[in-house]
Formats: sequence, structure tokens, C-alpha cells
Amino acid sequence: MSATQAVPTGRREEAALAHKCLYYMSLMREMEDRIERKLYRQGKIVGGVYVGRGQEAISTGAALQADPGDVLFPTHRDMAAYLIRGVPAGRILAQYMGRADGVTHGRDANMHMGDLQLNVVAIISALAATVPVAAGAALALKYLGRKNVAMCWFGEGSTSVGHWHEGMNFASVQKLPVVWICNNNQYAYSTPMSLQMACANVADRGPAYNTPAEIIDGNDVLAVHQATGRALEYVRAGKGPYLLECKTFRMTGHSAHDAAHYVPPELFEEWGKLDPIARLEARMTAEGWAERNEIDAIQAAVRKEVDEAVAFAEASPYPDPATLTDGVYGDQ
Amino acid sequence: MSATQAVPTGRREEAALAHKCLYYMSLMREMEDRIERKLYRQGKIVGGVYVGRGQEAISTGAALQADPGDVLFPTHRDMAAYLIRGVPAGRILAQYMGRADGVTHGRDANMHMGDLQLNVVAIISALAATVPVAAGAALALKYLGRKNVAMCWFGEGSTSVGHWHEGMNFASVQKLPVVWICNNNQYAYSTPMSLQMACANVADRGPAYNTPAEIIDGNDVLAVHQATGRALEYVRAGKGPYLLECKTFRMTGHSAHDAAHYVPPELFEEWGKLDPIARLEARMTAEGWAERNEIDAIQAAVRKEVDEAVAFAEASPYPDPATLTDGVYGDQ
Amino acid sequence: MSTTYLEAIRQGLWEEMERDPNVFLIGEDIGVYGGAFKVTDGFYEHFGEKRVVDTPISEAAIVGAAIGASYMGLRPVAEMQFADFITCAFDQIVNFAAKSRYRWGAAVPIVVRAPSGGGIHGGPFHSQNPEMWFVRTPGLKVVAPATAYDAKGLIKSAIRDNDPVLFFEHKGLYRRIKEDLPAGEYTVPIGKAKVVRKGGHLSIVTYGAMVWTALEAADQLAGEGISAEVVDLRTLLPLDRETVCASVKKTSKVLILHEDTRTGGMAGELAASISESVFEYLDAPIVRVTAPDTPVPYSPPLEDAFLPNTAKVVEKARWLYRY
Amino acid sequence: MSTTYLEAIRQGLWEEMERDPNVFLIGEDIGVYGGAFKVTDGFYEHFGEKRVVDTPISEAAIVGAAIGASYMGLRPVAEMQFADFITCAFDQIVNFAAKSRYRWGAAVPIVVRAPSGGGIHGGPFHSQNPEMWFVRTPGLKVVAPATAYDAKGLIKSAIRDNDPVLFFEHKGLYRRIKEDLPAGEYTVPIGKAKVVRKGGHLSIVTYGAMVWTALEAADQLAGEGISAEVVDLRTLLPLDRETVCASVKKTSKVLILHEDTRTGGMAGELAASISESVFEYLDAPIVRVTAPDTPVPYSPPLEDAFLPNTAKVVEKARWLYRY
Ligand SMILES: Cc1ncc(C[n+]2csc(CCOP(=O)(O)OP(=O)(O)O)c2C)c(N)n1
Ligand SMILES: Cc1ncc(C[n+]2csc(CCOP(=O)(O)OP(=O)(O)O)c2C)c(N)n1
Ligand SMILES: [Mg+2]
Ligand SMILES: [Mg+2]
Repeated sequence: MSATQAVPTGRREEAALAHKCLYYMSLMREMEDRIERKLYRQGKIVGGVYVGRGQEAISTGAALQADPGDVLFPTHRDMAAYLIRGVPAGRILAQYMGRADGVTHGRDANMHMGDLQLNVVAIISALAATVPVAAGAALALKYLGRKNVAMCWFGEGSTSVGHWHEGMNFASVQKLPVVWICNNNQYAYSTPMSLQMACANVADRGPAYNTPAEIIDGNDVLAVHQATGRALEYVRAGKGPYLLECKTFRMTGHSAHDAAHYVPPELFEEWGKLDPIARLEARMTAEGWAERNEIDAIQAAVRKEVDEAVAFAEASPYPDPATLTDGVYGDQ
Repeated sequence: MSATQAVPTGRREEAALAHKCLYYMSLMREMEDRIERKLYRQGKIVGGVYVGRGQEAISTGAALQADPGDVLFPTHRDMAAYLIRGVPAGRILAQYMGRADGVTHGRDANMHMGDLQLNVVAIISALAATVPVAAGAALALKYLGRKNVAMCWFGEGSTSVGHWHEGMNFASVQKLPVVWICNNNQYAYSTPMSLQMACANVADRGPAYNTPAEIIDGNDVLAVHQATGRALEYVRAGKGPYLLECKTFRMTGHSAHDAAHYVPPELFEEWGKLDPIARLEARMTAEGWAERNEIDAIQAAVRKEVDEAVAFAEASPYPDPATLTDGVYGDQ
Repeated sequence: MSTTYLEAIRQGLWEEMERDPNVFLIGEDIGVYGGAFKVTDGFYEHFGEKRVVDTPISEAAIVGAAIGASYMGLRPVAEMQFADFITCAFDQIVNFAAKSRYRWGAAVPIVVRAPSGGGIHGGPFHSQNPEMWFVRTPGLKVVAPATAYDAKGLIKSAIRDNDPVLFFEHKGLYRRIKEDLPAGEYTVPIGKAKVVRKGGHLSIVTYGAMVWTALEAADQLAGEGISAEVVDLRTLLPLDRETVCASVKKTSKVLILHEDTRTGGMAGELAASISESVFEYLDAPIVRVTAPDTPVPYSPPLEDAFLPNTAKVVEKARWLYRY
Repeated sequence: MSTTYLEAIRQGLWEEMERDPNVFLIGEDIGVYGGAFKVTDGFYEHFGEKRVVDTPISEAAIVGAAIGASYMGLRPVAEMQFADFITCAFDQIVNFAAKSRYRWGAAVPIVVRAPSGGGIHGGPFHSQNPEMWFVRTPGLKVVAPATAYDAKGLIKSAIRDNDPVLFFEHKGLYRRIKEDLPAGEYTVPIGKAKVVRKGGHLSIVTYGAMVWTALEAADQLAGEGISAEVVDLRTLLPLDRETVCASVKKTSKVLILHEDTRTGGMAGELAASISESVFEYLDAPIVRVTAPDTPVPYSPPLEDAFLPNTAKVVEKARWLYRY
């Protein structure tokens, strides 16, 4: 009888979930480390690089609650959502490197990628532009009688954009099935919360749309997972949208070329102690969900997977310039 | 000793204010009646006609609190703000009739008019577009060390527009001296509140900007006046913006060509009983602020003023087509 | 039974909604009220609130929601109450919708209907011709019908098209023009111009309401022995350069006419195309008749001076003929 | 001491802020951070938060607030972090700012700075050339300097101008080009093109980063005995048609070059102007070298194929010369 079998059923599910969470968070972390600290510095990524270091719990915890038929709208800091949807790590790296096997075949950069087969939609750069689009997808799901929902992420800074307001409002008036997830990492580029909004929390904006808003610990993947479950229950019941504000911190500059001198170092220190991966690992061993060597095995597997993904991406050719003008229109 | 002199000082001020309010509300009513029910039907106004019938208390009560140096941003239903600022009635009518003496000299239509000398800014059609502009004016007033504020009106429907959100947010973050005034007349064209927003009141949006928001009876001109006073005190003290939601009703179609079949007739009936002019008149006689014959005299004076204004406008020539391309640029 | 331009669009929308349950309408005051111009009058009663979605005042959300719904397989037709307000949805149209297919292969089969154009004394914000903001944006299609027949046929094609189509309906034509439409169902292809009057001395290339001005001018010119060919572009993007160039090849002289302001207008693109492709056939300068570079003024005498008209076209055409 | 294009803009902004206390900056991350491209680095420290206003992510509010502040007598300089996001402020620019003076006489002396252009592998949303959305909008001025000298002189003129000026800074030039600037203060007039290289066989008309491409091409062509004149528009609206037409009159052949996509691009307006005004002087078709009609792709080989370059210009110029 193995250790896992000794765990009662409920605990077994928790343990399995924790394993999954750890795997995806670690995979995202490793992917982004490789991108930002290696490939970018090697000049293999010529465009912008934005990572979600320290925020992995949010896309992981939330996306793991989604059904495959639920439509995801991740931001530039939600790579785990793609991984969970089954977008191959190698294709994501090829995407960053502008290769033919990238998710957009070299047409667009970094996290600007999507796949309608997998129900994951590509952002555009303009922040919050996906918010009304997610509302529209939710409208369609309702229209078509599907039981699915849209799940749309945005940063706290993005809530200042007019499109955000219009999308939130429209979705609430129409009682659309959408879960809004705010990655509140307290900075938008160099702009702190205090220069972004006069209210203390993004959740304070829920009442403007009569949308229930919950504040959660965005560095606790299981808390995010549970809260998303509550939100989904509400939303699937046809009660309208639900807003989750996940408090977290951007453990990096805005992008690979930003050293974040404007962030008080204490903040990095303080939040570093709340690292969602370290926290989950500690919890897993404390709860008896995993032995240390199992955790090490997960991390080793992740590193291997990323090694292979890098190899795949580096082997991928650049797109053929002859394809430059293809696909602007469908009837081309 | 006249009746007015018998009134103690405080009461005398109230009486004088009531007279002023009655005069401007009546002038606005008479102007708009003449525009919508006479000139428009006579084909003398070829563009759109939007009136503020039933809502006169809001622009009147609020604008009467403003100092001449305060900058006003009225909507298409706030004619009293112009009259109070001293824009001549004849020029407003000439504006509607596209004449050379119109406030914009025939360049723009109806309430699309402004005069920077008088600190009143012209709206554009796109709703809520003045909201960030008013924030900018307030920023400048603060920058220049003036003690003045911006006062910006909008309909409840306009709060759905992204620009509204961006302007409200920016003003609150910067603690700008601006009083926001919502004419909540419960319809936006044919769209009722229930299809416009999921919250019950526009004031419910105040917390999203940490902006104090007060709901007031928009058909009680003295209540509007008092509330504006409170708002101005707060705003002039440098505490940031303040939002007044004035509940009222649009006692007309959206525009002169809209019969408003979509409005349940009971609503017109119910709100008709709350007519701000009739209410003020009743209060004035009840409080002993005016005799009936004084009120009649005000109404007669108003009619005469509008008669003269119509004559002025009708006598005004059309703009000279030779001026068509003038003034697109300053250095032309 | 003669059908107005407005009624033709109504019919096209109605037929497409009957044909395909995934077609739906979204916009401000389009439901119970039937739309500011009553184009969708009766749709709400017939198709219900699911398929006729009244929205808050949120042009960006209207277009954004249309995009999202189209990703899920629906065929949204969004209405801008006036074309002038399309500026509020600009980012959604030019950045989200236009680039989606090219970037990641996600088609955006939406239609954005926008009543545009002047002549109704609507002033600077109810009279604009915003087409060139979009003609310069790859990934969009831009349609501007002049006749009831084309309006119906093109709205149907737009709905069936797999790319985002901006449909500029000239509000001055809504109730002004009428014609008998075929009994059966038909479509008009996007991307094809039409020679609406044959002529030999010069070509007038135009679109939208100005097609009627061109035809009136051609009539008048005919009386003077000048034979003008009139080309109605019908679609502005993708542009049917072939039909335009073929006409110029034949007549060797071309007058380009549009209601839109001059600088950066459609005439520029056409002039470039013509002088690039059929330069050797040109016997005279390419002539433009357009509105001047100002906002659209409200007062009737100003707006009358602003808009191109038959007299201005005839005068320029005469000059061109004599050149 | 050589000054970069970026540093030239910095200097212009700095000098104007020193000169006029009513000039202030407004935008995202322009304060403590010094701007995404560091154009305003050090401004916050020197001028303080009153004159360097960091905003929420709200392009419409940034431009709207600039308009409102300008009504009160200030001289706001707004920054779009990337020109691509100007679409979010579109209504404020084309409807509020552009039409204000014409409608009711209220001047809007604002500047909107927008880093535009490709070549840095920024992909579809960090590489666009949005100028034509504005060149077609009467009431705006549109400036696009190619040199450090012009960038400094034009930003100063833009700030002093009494109308809304869109200032497109080519981000690919920021640190790529350098030149010695005069010690004293100077301005460059808005609305004046410049012949930056004289030549007799053909004219290349262009602006922005492509001026350098044109000059390189002209160098190469000179080696083949082809003498190309290069005209740098510098201002796109109001357009200096005189300088362009004078060059064409002299050379009788013209190639128009822009980094922007083709359809609806600046080349169209220029072609129309040329074939309207100096048709009789033309000895060859008007030739365009532009980007193709697609979004700007990210991957280097795709973007390289997308952008016009010296080889493409030389090839077309040779063809034109031989025509
Ligand atoms: C409309 C718009 N304006 C500006 C930018 C430039 N920009 C990119 S990311 C960013 C900060 C975003 O902050 P937030 O929404 O909090 O997300 P985070 O990056 O912190 O996850 C900015 C200003 C943009 N992409 N879109
Ligand atoms: C951005 C925009 N969209 C649509 C319109 C068309 N429109 C004009 S007034 C109006 C209703 C406005 O409602 P509200 O803000 O409540 O003001 P009210 O007219 O009720 O005073 C609409 C939809 C517009 N002017 N601007
Ligand atoms: Mg953030
Ligand atoms: Mg209303």
C-alpha cells in the first residue's frame, strides 16, 4: 500500500489537484525563466518579453477549474492557461522566437496567441480590449445554449481603460456567463495602484455593475482554485458575471528590459516570501500530499519538458517570407 | 413695508433665490417649448431638437451655484446653464436656426455650443466625451492655482461610455476639482435604466472612484442648489471630485421626432405631478416668497423675452457660404 | 412595388436572419424602438430579444461583443446609431477585428452597419463619411452601396462574408431613392465595382450618394454632347481597381467624385492606382470633386456649399472634356 | 557633440518647458519611470509632478484632459506609450480636438506624441504607422520628422502651434541617427517639406524613417548615373504640395515611398495632387514603394519582407529612370 493510497478519498483529490497545480505553475515558471533569462539574453527573442513570475497561481488555479468548452481570455502574464489548455510548450517557445511553428506562425509576438480549437483567445496589445470580446463570447455561449462560460483575465491597471468598463457593464446588464479575474499585481508598468485608481481594491468596482466581487490571495493556488469554483457555480447558474480580484505581486520588471527601480525593494522581499510555488510545495509536504522527492521529480520533469521544448523551438524554421501577404482575408 | 421686506433676512435670500430659479427654469422651458413646438414644426429648425423639459431644475439649481470662473460642461438638456452664464436667448435660438448670430455662427447645431469667455464648453455628440475634457479643465484650474472648479453634466446613459469611466477615474486619482452631475432621467433614447446598467443608481458607481456620491431629487431646484453647494464646498476644499445623481424624468421623447411610445404612459403622468416649475411655484406661494401675481409677472416677462429672442433669431441672416472654409486652423 | 434603400437593407437583414439562426443584431435602441432610423423596426417583435440585442451606450462593447460572438460561430450585425460614433469603437475595429485572421487565423465574420453621409443638416457629428479611416486598414472590408438593389444584395453578402465588413449606409438615401427589387433572393458580390452608365468622353468614378449626383451630371453633360461614363465603386475595400482602370483606358479622362473631404480621401487612392496602372492612357489631369477639408457644417447654406453637387461636377467635367 | 533623434526630442521638450510654465506633459509612465522609451527621463525630477503628470491607463482620458487643459490656457504635451494605442483616444482626437476651432472657435493647442513605425520587431501592435487615420481629418496637424534637427525644431513648433498636432516619432530612429545640432534655439516650421538631396532624373517623395532609405537608394543610384532628388515631407498635414510639385516639375518622374501600408496611404494623396497639378510635366507613371496591405508581422524575416528597403526603392527607381 503506497503512501498516496493511505490518504482518504477527499484528501486524495486534494493531493492530486496540488500535484497538478505544482506541475503547471512550475512549468510556467521554468518556461518564463528560460525565455527571459536565457533566450532573451541570447538574442533569440527579438520582441518584447513579459512574464508572470510570482503570479503563476492565478492562471493555474483558475484555468484548472475551467471545462474544455469554457473560453479563456488570458493576459500576457497567464501562460499557465495556455499550458493547461494543451498548447504545447515547444510551440509557445517557437512563438516567442518568431518561428514557423509558433502558435501564430511568426505573425505575432509573445503571449499574443490563441487557438479557437482549444477555446483560448489571443489578446491584442491594447489592454482590456478582450473584456468586451469575452462578454461577446459569453453572449454567444448563452445564445447557443451551451453550458459553458467565458473566463477573462486582466491586470488592475487595465481596469482604467474605457473598454474594461464597457465590457463589465454590458456583461452585467445582459447577465452573461463570464468570470472576470483580476491579476492585481499592484503595478502597471511603473504605475502603482495609488496612481491608477482612487479606490483601494479592484473589487470596489463590482457594485458599479452589481457584480459580486471577491478578494482572494492570488499567491495561494488552492485558494484561487476554490474561489474560481464558487464563481463558476454562480455564473453557470445563470446569475450573471462574477469578479475575482487576486492580490499578488509582479516579481519582475514590467518586461525583460525593465529593472523596476521604481519598486521599493522591501516589496520584492516581502512578496518573495509568499512565492506561490514555494508555498504550495511547503503545503504539500506539510499535508502529506507529497514527499520531497516527488516534488523534486515534478521539477525535474518540468525542466526536461522545457529542455525539449527549447530544442523543438530552436529547430523550427522561420516563416517563409513568401507567405507574408497570405491570410489577411478569408477569400484570398 | 412690502411683503418681501417683512421676510427675515435668511428667508429673503431664499425668496430671492427662488425667484431666480423660477425665472431661469421658466425661461428654459419657454425657449424649448418655442423651439420644439413651434419653430421646429414650422420647419425653421432643420437639424435635431433635444429638450430638457421636466429637468430644468438640475441645470438651474446647479449652475446658479457656480462662480463665473467655474467652467461648465452642460449636456443637450441643460439649457439653463447657458442662460445663467449670460448667453443671450436670441443667440441660442439663432443657433438652433443655423443663423450667423447663433453661438457657433451656423457651424454646429442645437446645444453644441460654447463660449470660453463665459467658461462654458461645447459638447460634441459622442456622449460622455466631455467627462475627460472637464477633468482636464479641472487639472488646469488646479495647475494655475485658480480657486475654481469644473462642473460637468451627463445623462445616466452616458455613464456606460468608456470615456466616462476614464474621466471619472483620472479625476479621482488626481483629486481634481470637479463636480459631476448626472441628469438621471431614466431613459437614454429608448433605453431604460434596466438595459443600461445592472446597478440601481448611478451613485452606486461612486465607490469605484472613491468619489462621494449623493442621490438627490432632481425635480426640486432648491434641493439641487443646496446639494451643489455641499459638493462645491467639498471640491473647492481640494478633496477631489464629487458626484451628484439627480433623479428626474424626461417629459418628452428623446428628440422632437420621437413620440416615446416605449415609455409607459403612467410614468409621464406620475412625473408630470412632480414638475419642477409647478412645484417651485407652489412652494413660493406656500412659503410666502411670492404672490401669485409676481409669479405671473415672471412668466409674462419670460414670454416677452423669448418673443424678442425669436424675433432676433429670425432676423439674423444665414452665414455666408464664402466663410465655409475659414477657421479650420488658427493660422489660416 | 418600389422599395426604398432603407427597406432594402431591412429586407436583406430580415432574410438573412430567417435563413441563418446564428445571425443576430446588436446595437443601441434597435429593439423595441426599431433603431434611430427604423431600419430594424419590427425585428424585435418577430425575432425576439435573443436575436435583437439592445445595448447600453457602448460602441466599443458593441463591436467587441460582436467579435467575441463571431469567434463562437455567430454572425453578428452591429449597428452604430450614426457612423460618427464608430470612432468610439475604433480600437476594436482596426486592431481587434481587422488583424485577427492575419495574426492567429481567427476569422471575424461581423458586419458593422453605420449610417453615414450628409445632406440632412445633421451638423459635424451626424453627417460624416468615415470610410477612409477603414479603407486604410488591411483586414477590413468596406462597402458603400448607392442603390436599393445593391444595398440589399451587399448587406446579404456582408453577413455571409467571413471577414469584418463595415457597411456604410448613406442616410440621405434611406428614403430618397426607390426601385423595384427582384422577387427572389439575390446577393451582390463584395469587391466588384459597376459601370452604371456607359460613356466615351470621360469617366466619373464615385460611390454612395454621389452616384446619383454623377448620373444627374452625366444626363446634363449628355445634353451638351459630352458622354460621361459613371463607375459606382460599391465596395471601397478591397477596391476593384480593374473596373476603374478599364473605364479610364476607354475614356482617357477621369473625374473622381466623393462626398467625403478631399485630403486623404478615396480619390487619392484611385488617382494613385490609375496613374500607376494606366498612365499612358491618360489624356488629362485626374480631376477631383470632393467636399473641402472642413468638418461638416450645420447651417443649410454652409452645408450646401460644402457638399459636391451636380453643378460642380458638370463644371469640372466640361473642363476635362475640353482639355 | 552629436545628438540622437530621441535626445533631440527631449531637448525640444525641455527647452519649451523651461520657456513656458504652461507647457506640461501627460501620459503613462512618463514621470518617475521617464517614459517607455525614456524620452522624458529626468523631467519629473526637474519639473515636478505638477508638470509631468503620470496617468492611469486611459488614452482617451489623457487626450481628453489635454484638450480640457488647453481650453484653460495650458499647453499640454500628451504621450501615447506606443502610437498603436492612439486608437483608444480616437474619438477625442478626431471629433473633439480636430473640430473644436471650426465649430465654436475654441483652439486646442495640444501635442500628441506617438512613437510609431516598425523595424524593431514589435509585432502588429508596436509597429504601426497610424498617420493616415489623421491626415484625412481636417483640423489636425500631422508631423513626422526624419532627422534629429527636424525632430527638435518640429516638437518646439508643435508646442507653440495653436492647433492640435500629432507628432509621430519614428521609434526606429530614436537611437539610430545622430547629428550635431545648433547651439542656439531654433524651430522648424510646420507645413514645409524639404528637398534633402537635389537630383535631376527623378524625385523620391517620402517622410519619416524612409527618408534614410531614400537617401541610401539615391546614393546607390548615383553610382549608376541616376540622379534622384529626395523630398522629405516632414509635415503630412497640412501638406506642402508646392514643394512636391516643384520637384516633380523639375524631374518629371516621381516615386513615392512610405513605410505605411499601401492602400489609403500618403502616396495616394500625393499622387492625386501631382496628377492634378503637374500632370503635363509627368513623363512616367507615378510609382509607389510601400509596405503591403497586411498588419505588421513580428518574425524578423516576415517584417524584413514587409518593410520597404533600399533595394526595393533602387529597383523601382531604375525602372522609372528607364521608362
Ligand atoms: C491601451 C494600452 N495602453 C498602454 C499599453 C502599454 N502597456 C502594456 S502593459 C501595461 C501595464 C499593464 O498593467 P496591468 O493591466 O496592471 O497588467 P500587468 O502588466 O501589471 O500584469 C501598459 C501600460 C497598452 N498595452 N495598452
Ligand atoms: C457615443 C454615442 N453613442 C450614441 C449616441 C446617440 N445618442 C444621442 S443621445 C443618446 C441617449 C443619451 O442618454 P443619456 O446619457 O441618458 O442622456 P439623455 O438624453 O437621457 O439626457 C444616444 C444614444 C451618441 N450621441 N453618442
Ligand atoms: Mg498590474
Ligand atoms: Mg437619460
